[in-house]
Amino acid sequence: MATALEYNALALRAARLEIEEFNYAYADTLDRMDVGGWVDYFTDDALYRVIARDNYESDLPLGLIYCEGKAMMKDRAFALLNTEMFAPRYLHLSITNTRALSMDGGEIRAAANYTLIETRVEEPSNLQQAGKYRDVFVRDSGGELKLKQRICVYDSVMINNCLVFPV
Amino acid sequence: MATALEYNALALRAARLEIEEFNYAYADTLDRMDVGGWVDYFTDDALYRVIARDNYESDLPLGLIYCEGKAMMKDRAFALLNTEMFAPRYLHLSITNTRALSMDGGEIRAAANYTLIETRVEEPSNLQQAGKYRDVFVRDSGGELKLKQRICVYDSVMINNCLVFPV
Amino acid sequence: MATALEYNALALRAARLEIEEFNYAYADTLDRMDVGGWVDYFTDDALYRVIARDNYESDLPLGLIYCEGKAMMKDRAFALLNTEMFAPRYLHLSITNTRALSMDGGEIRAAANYTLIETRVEEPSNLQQAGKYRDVFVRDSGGELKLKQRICVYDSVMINNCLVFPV
Amino acid sequence: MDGDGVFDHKQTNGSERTWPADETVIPDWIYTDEDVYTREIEKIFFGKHWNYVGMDCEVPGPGSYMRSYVGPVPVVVTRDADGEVHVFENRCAHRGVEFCREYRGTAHNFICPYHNWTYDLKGDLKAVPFRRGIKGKGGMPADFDMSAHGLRRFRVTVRGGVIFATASDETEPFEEYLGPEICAEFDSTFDGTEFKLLGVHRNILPNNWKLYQENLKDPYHATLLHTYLTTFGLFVSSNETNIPSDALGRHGGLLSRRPEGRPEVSEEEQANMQAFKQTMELNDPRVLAFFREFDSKWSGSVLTIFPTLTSLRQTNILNTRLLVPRGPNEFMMIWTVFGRADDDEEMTCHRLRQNNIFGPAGFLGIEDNEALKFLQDGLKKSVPGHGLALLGDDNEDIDIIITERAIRGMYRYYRNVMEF
Amino acid sequence: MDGDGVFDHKQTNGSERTWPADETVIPDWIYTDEDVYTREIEKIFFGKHWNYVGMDCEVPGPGSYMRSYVGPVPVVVTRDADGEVHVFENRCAHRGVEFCREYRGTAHNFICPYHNWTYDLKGDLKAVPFRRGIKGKGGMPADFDMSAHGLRRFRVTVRGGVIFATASDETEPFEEYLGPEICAEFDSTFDGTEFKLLGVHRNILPNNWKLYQENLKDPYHATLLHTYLTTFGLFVSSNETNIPSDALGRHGGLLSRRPEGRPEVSEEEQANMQAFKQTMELNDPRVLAFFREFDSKWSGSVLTIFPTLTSLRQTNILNTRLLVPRGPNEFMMIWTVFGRADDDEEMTCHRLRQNNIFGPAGFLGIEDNEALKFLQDGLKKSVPGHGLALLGDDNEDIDIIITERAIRGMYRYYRNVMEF
Amino acid sequence: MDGDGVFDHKQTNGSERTWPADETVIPDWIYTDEDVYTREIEKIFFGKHWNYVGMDCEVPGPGSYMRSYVGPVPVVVTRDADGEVHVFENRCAHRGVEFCREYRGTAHNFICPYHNWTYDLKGDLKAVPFRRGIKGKGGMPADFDMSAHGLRRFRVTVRGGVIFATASDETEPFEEYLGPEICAEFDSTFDGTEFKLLGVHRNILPNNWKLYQENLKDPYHATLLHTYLTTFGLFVSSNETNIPSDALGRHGGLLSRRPEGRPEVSEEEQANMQAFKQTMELNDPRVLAFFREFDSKWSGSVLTIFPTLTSLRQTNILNTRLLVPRGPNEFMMIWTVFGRADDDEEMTCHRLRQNNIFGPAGFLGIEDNEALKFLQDGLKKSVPGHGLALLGDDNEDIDIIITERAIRGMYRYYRNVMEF
Ligand code: FES
Ligand code: FES
Ligand code: FES
Ligand SMILES: [Fe+3]
Ligand SMILES: [Fe+3]
Ligand SMILES: [Fe+3]
Repeated sequence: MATALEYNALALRAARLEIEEFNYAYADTLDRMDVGGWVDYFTDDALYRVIARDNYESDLPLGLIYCEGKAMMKDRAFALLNTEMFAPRYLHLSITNTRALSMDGGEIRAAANYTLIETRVEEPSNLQQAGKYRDVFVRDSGGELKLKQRICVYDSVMINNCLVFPV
Repeated sequence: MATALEYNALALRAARLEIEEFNYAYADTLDRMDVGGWVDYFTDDALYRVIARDNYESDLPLGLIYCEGKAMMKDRAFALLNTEMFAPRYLHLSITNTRALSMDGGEIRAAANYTLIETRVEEPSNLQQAGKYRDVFVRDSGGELKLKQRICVYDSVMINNCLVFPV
Repeated sequence: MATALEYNALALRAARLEIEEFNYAYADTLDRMDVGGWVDYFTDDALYRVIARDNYESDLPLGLIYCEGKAMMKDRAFALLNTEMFAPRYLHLSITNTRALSMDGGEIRAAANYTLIETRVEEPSNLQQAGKYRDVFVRDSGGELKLKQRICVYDSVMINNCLVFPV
Repeated sequence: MDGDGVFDHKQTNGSERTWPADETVIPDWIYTDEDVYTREIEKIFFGKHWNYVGMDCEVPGPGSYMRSYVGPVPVVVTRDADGEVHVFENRCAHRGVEFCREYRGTAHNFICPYHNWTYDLKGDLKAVPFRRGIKGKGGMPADFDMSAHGLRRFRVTVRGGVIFATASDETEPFEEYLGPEICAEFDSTFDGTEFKLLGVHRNILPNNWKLYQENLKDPYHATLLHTYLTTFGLFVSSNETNIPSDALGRHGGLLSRRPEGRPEVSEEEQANMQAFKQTMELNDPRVLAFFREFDSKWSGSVLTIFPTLTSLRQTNILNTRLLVPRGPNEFMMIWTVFGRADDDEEMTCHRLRQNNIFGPAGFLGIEDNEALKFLQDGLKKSVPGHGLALLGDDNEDIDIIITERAIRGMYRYYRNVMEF
Repeated sequence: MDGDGVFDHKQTNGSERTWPADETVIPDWIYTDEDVYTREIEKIFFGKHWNYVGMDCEVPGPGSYMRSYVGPVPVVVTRDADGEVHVFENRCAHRGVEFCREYRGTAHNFICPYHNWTYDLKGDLKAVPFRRGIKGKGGMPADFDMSAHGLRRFRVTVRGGVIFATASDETEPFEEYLGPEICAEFDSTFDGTEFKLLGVHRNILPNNWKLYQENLKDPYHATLLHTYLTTFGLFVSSNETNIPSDALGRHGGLLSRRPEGRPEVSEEEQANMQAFKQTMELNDPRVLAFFREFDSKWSGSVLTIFPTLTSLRQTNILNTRLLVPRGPNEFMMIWTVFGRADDDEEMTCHRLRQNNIFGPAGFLGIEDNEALKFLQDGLKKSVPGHGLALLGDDNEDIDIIITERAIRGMYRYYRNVMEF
Repeated sequence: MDGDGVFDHKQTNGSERTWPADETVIPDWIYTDEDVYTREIEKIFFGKHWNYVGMDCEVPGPGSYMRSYVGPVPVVVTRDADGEVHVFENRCAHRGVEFCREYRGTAHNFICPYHNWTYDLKGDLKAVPFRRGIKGKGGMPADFDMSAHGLRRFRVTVRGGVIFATASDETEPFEEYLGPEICAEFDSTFDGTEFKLLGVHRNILPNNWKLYQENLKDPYHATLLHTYLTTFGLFVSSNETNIPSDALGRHGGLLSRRPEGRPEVSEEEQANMQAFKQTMELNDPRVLAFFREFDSKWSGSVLTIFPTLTSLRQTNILNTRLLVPRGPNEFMMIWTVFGRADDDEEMTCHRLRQNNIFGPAGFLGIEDNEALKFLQDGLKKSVPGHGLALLGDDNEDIDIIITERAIRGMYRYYRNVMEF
C-alpha cells in the first residue's frame, strides 16, 4: 500500500504535468504577442519580475520588469500594444525542466528553465534570453492554476539591445 | 465524480504524453539521418510542409519543403540518401512545449516547438532552425499514432545556406 | 483488458516521467555548480563519460571527461571546488527529449538531449555544448533512481575554449 | 611561391591590383577583398547598370511596398496611387534611419520612427513635425526646402512584370542594356503574363555574390554535381542546350530542352559522370510533369542578368533571385516564386510540388549552396592563388556545353568596368 | 553622387577626413570608421576628459571593488582601507592579463591568476612570487623595482557620489570641466545625498556610442517617438523645458518640469504628433506618483557629461549610465540605478515600480534602443552620406525645444578635439 | 603616454614596426595585428619550417587520409598504396574548392564535388570529366597538361611516427631543424614505438597561437596557476627540472622528474604559492599511477617544436597538439591522444583515466585556457602596451625554473625570421 511519501510524489507528478500544460499555453500566448491574454495567467495580486541573475544573487531588487499586481501588467500590455515602437520580430519561447517542488496549503512552488529565441527581419534567430522561472501557483475558484508569483531570473545579463515582450 | 471536462483534460493529458514519446522517437530518427525511417511516421496521404513564417502568415503557400503524400517523402528520402552532395554534419533536433489541443473523431490536433541545432565540421554548433509544428495525428489499424499532417512553420526565415534534412 | 505490450508501454511511460524528474533535478544541481551533490546521482561503480561524437562514432575511447566510479567523480568535484581557476559564469542545462527505451531486470536504458548554455561575464549567452545522454538507471535500496552509466555524446566537438563543469 | 606581397592581398588596395594577362586565370582577390567589394558598390551597383529589385506581383496594388536592395543598400519599392512603381533608399533624409522594417505591406506614406519625418509613396518629403517650432519658436530654418530633402530615388524600369532600378542617369534603356539575344529570351518568359506570388525564400550564402552568377553560367557542373538530374532523367548533357550571352558578356542564358520521355544517357556521358548510378523512376511522377505554357522551345531557361538577377523557368517552376551582397564573403538571396494569375488550384499545387525540388532545401539548391560554400572556404583559407576557367573556346558555337566561355565573358566585362 | 572616394570611407585614414563646411551636416564616417574610433580612444577617452566610471554606492566599504571602463579599456574601481577611491587598469603589469573577472566584490588585494603577481587596492605591485628564484637561483633581476611596475593608474575625482577618472595630467579640475551651469545642475541631483544601490542593467547597443549622447541632447524626438509620455501625460512639448549646455558645448542638460495634474496637449502639438491618440489613465497610477525629494524646479533632469556619462533624475527614478564603446558600431551600456540610503521599504518599492518604465525593457528604452539600431543600420548599409541637424539656432534661448542646437554644439567640440 | 601612433597599431603595417631594444619587452602588436599575422603565414608557416600535421597512427593504412593544416591553410594528409605519407593543399586546382570535408577516412582518390576533377592519394590530377568535351566539342584545350595541375604538395618528413610538412625547398633536414638536444629528447619519446590512436580533442582558444607556445615554455606558471599539481603532489618547483632549447631558441623542452612517493613542498615554496593549501590524497589514486615505459629519466617531457607542435609525455599520458591559427586573436587546437599499439585493455583504461586530468576539460587545460583567454582580453582591450619577460638570465643553467629565458629565446628567433 502506498506510503505518504509515494502519495506526495504522485501529487507532485500530477502538479508537474499540469504546470507543463500551463507553461506551454503561456508560452504560446506570448509567442502570439497576445500580451492581453498573458495577463490572465496571473492572480490579481500577482508579483511578476524579470531580474538579472547578478542582481538577484546580490540581493539587489532592481527588476528589468517589475509588476506588482495585474493592474501594472495591464498597463504594460496596453503600452506594448498601443504606444510602443519596435522592429517586427518573431518570438519562440521554450520552457523545459519544469519542476513541481512543493505543495503547501493551496500553493504549489515550481521552477522551470526558459529560453527566448528572437528572430528579427533579415537577421538569424538569436538567443535573446535564457533564464529560470521561480513560480508560486494557486488555484482560482474554478480550480484553474494561476500564477501568484513568477520571478524570471535571467542568465543573459548582457541584454541584446532591449527586451520588448515579457517572458 | 469526474466531469466531462475533467475526462477531456485527462484524455488530452494522455494524448500529450503519447505524442511526446512519438516526437522524441521522431527526432531521434532524424538525428540519425534515417530519412527512410522518417517516412514511416506519416500516413500514406499525409501532408508534410516546411514553410517560412512570413509566407505562412501572408497566406503564401510556397513551401521550403512540400510533400503531398508518402510517395513524395520517399522520393526525397531516396534523393538525400543516394544523390545529394552536402558537407558532413551532426543534427540535434529538440522538441519542446508539446501540446495536445483537441480530439475530434479519430483526429488529434497538436502543436510543439522545435529547434534544430546543426554542427558542421570544425564549426561551432549553430541554431539552424527554430519553429513550431502544427500537427494532425490519427491512429493506424494497430492503434499506433501517425502524422496525417505536419506543418513546420519556421521563424528562422533567413536560412543559413540551406536545409538538408527534414525537421 | 490490457495486453503485455500495453503494460510495458505504461511501465516505460512511468519510467520516463520519473527519469524526467531525475534529470531536471540533476540539471538544477549542476546549474548551482553543486558538483558535490552531482556525485550523488550516481552509483558507486558508475561510469561517467563525456565523449566527442566523432570519437564515439569512430570507436575511439578517449573521453573529454572519463570517470570510472564515484571516487574519480569525487576527485573531480574536489578539484573544481578547491583547486581550479576559471572565470565566473552562469550555467543553464536544459534536458529534453527524455526517452525510456527498455527495462531489463533492474536496469532502465534511457536517452535524452541536453544543451548547456553558458554565460560569461559581459558576454552573450552561448551554446557551449549540445549532446545526447545514453543512460543506464538502477534503483538503490531505497528505491531511488541512480545512474549506473551516463555517456554524454556531444555534437559540439569544436569546444569553445574549455568545459569546466560536467554536463 | 613568390613572396612578393602574395600574402598581403587582404591589405592592399584594389587599385593596385594587376589582373593576370591570361584570361583563363581568375585571381582570388576579386572574391575576398574588402576594397574590391567597396569598389563594386561604386562601379557596379551604383554604376551604369540596371539592378533587379523585385516583381510587379510583389507590389500588386496602390500603396503596396516591399523592402529590397540595390547592391547592399536597402531600398523600398512602392506602387503609388496611379499604379506607378518607385524605388528609393530606405534611409531617412534627416539622420539616416533605415525606417522601413517590414518585409512588405501597404501604406499611404512612410513615417520615420525617430522624429516622424514623413515621405509619400514616391519618396518625397511631405511633413516635418514642428517644422515651424512651437508657438513660432525653434523649428527648421525658414528657407528649408522640403522638395530638396526627399529620399534618394532611383530610375525605374518595369518589363514583363520585373522591376529594375539604376542610380545612374547614364544607364542605357533596358532593352539595349540586355542586348537583342538576351532580351528576346527574357521576353519569352516575361511575355506579359500576369503573375501571382506564391511565396519567398530567403537564405544567406557564405560566399561572394559573383560565384552564384558563375554557377548559373556554368553548364559544366550541372550533370556532374547534380546527380538528381540524371538519376531522374531531368537533365543530361546530351539534351539540346544553348548558352547565349550579350555582346559585352555580362548577361547570359542557360537554355535547355528536355526531351519527350526519358533522355538517353550516352556511354560517353556515363563514363564521365563518377556519381552516375542508374536512372530511377520517381514514386510520385507528378513532381516532374511538364505542362507547356510558354511559347518557347526551351523547357528550361535560366537567365543571369548582370549584376544581381538570376531568373529561372524550369518545367513549370518560375522564379527570380536577387543577390544582395553583404561584404566580399557573404550574400543574401531573395527568391521570389510565382505562378500565373489564372492558375487554377491544381496548377498551383503542381507548381508547389515542383518547387519542392528547388529552393534552399531543393535537391539542386542544397548542392550548389554547399559547393559554393566549399569554394569560398578554399579561397578564404588558402594562400592567395587563382582559379582556372579553361574549358571551351570564346568563339565556339552556343550549343557547346562543356565550356566556361560565359564565365570568362563576365570577367572580361567585370575587369573593364572595375578598371582593373 | 560624386565618385571621388565617397565609397572607400572604410579604408581611408581619419586624418585625411575633411569635415563639411556646413555645421548642420554630420558626416557618416564619424559613426562607422575604425580609424576614427581608434583616434577617439587617444584624443577623447585618454585625452583631457573626466570619464565616469561608477558610483560611490557601488564600492561602499573598504575593500569594495568593481569592474568598469575608461572608454573601451577595462579598469578596476576600488576603495582602500582609508576609504579612498582608486581607478587602475585591469591589465597585469607582467604579461597583460585582464585579471579582475567579477562584476564586483570585496578584496584585500588582487592576485593575477597566471603567475600570482599581487597588487594592492591602490594598484601597486606588492608581491612577485619567487622574485628571488628558488634557493637563490633564477627569479627577477636584482634591480627589479616593484614600485615601478604597478598597474596604470588614473586620476580620480568623486563629486556628489559620482566617480570620474582621467588618464591625462592636464585635465582641468572637475568643476571647471563641467562649467558653472552644468555643474550647478549636476549638484542639484548629486547634492550630497547618500545613495543606495538598487541594481544594475547591462545591455549591448548595436550603434555608435555618440548616437546615445545625441539622443539625450535631442528634445525633438521625445514627444514624437515616445508616445507613452504623451499618452499617459508624462511629458508634452508644452512642459516648461530648459536645454542648457556648457560653453564648449560638450556637456548638456535636458531639464523639464512636469505640471501638477495632467498636462494639456495643445492643438498645435497634437497636429504635429502623428502617433498621438488620446490621453489615457493608468490602471496603476502609483507608477507615476511623484514625491518631491530634491530642491530643484525640475521634475526631470537628464545630464550628458562628455564623453560617456548620462545621468537621469526623472520623477523618483535615479540612475547613471556608462557608455562603453566596443568599436564604431557597438557599445555596452551599464545602468546604475539607486535610491536614497534612507528610503523606507515603501519608497524603495515605489522606485522599483517606477523603474519598470525605464531600463532596457522600459517603454522609453525600447524605443530609443530600437530607433538607434535603425539609425546605425542606415549609416552602415547605405552609401556613405551624412545626416542633418538643422533645427533651431545656435543663439536661441535655452527654453526652446524644437532644436538640434545641443547636437551641433557637441560636434563643434568633437571636431576640434579630434582635429578634423 | 606618448601619442605618437601608439593607438593606431591596428592600422599600421607590420613592416613599419620597430621592436623594442630591450629584449625583456614584448610588444602587444605581435599578438593582435592582422598584418603581422599575414606576414607570419609567409615567413613562418610557409617559410623554412617543418610544420607538424599529424601522427602516423591517424593514417594507419593505405588509403587513410585526414584533414589537417599548415598554419591556417587546410591540407590533406594521406597514405598511399605503398605506405608513403603525402601532404597536399585541400584546395581544388580548378576553381579552389576545399574538397575534403571529413575529419578522416579512407579513399582511393579525391573527387572534387563541384566538377569532379579527381586526384590520387599523392595529390596528382588524374581525371578531368569531359576533358575532350562531348562528341569532341568543348572541353579542355588540347595542350592541357594534367601533370601540371595537381594539388600544391608539401615536402614530408616522418620521424618516430610524427608527420611534418614544409612548403619550402630550402628547409634543412628535420634532424638539423630540431638541433641535437631537442632531437635527442624528441627521440626519447618518439623512439620507434608503434602508437595506437585513442582519440582526438578539438577546441578553439580565443587567443594568439604564440601564447600557447609561450605557456609551455613557461615553468614559472606551473605551480602558481596549477594548484592541482601541488595539492595532489604531481609537480612541485623542487622537482628536478630541465629547460633545454635549441641553439636558435625556437624549440624548447620542459622536462621534469616526479620523485618516488610524494614530493616535499618546501617552506620557501609554500611561502610563494598563494593558492597552496595542504596536500591531499586522491580518492582514486589509480589516476596518478605511473608505469615506467620509456627509457628516460624524465617522467614529464613537454616539447614545443616551432611553429605549431607541442608534444606531451606526462606520466602515462601521450599526446601531440597542433595549433591552427585563425587570425591573430584565435586558434584551433587539435589534440591527438595515443597509447602504445601493444597496450592491453587495462593499460588503455589507465591512459584514459589519466587523460581525464588533461585535455580541454582537464584540470590543467581549464586553467591554461582560461588564463590565456584573460591574457588576450588584456592585449585586445587595453591601450597598446607591452608585456615583460624579465625572469632568469639567458646564460643560466638549464635546471633553473624560475625563468622566462625560453620565451625570450623564441622571440629572438621570431623577430629575426619576421624581419622586425
Ligand atoms: S532620423 Fe528620420 S525623422 Fe529623424
Ligand atoms: S600575467 Fe599576471 S602574473 Fe603573469
Ligand atoms: S572546383 Fe573542383 S572540380 Fe571544379
Ligand atoms: Fe547548379
Ligand atoms: Fe528617448
Ligand atoms: Fe599550464
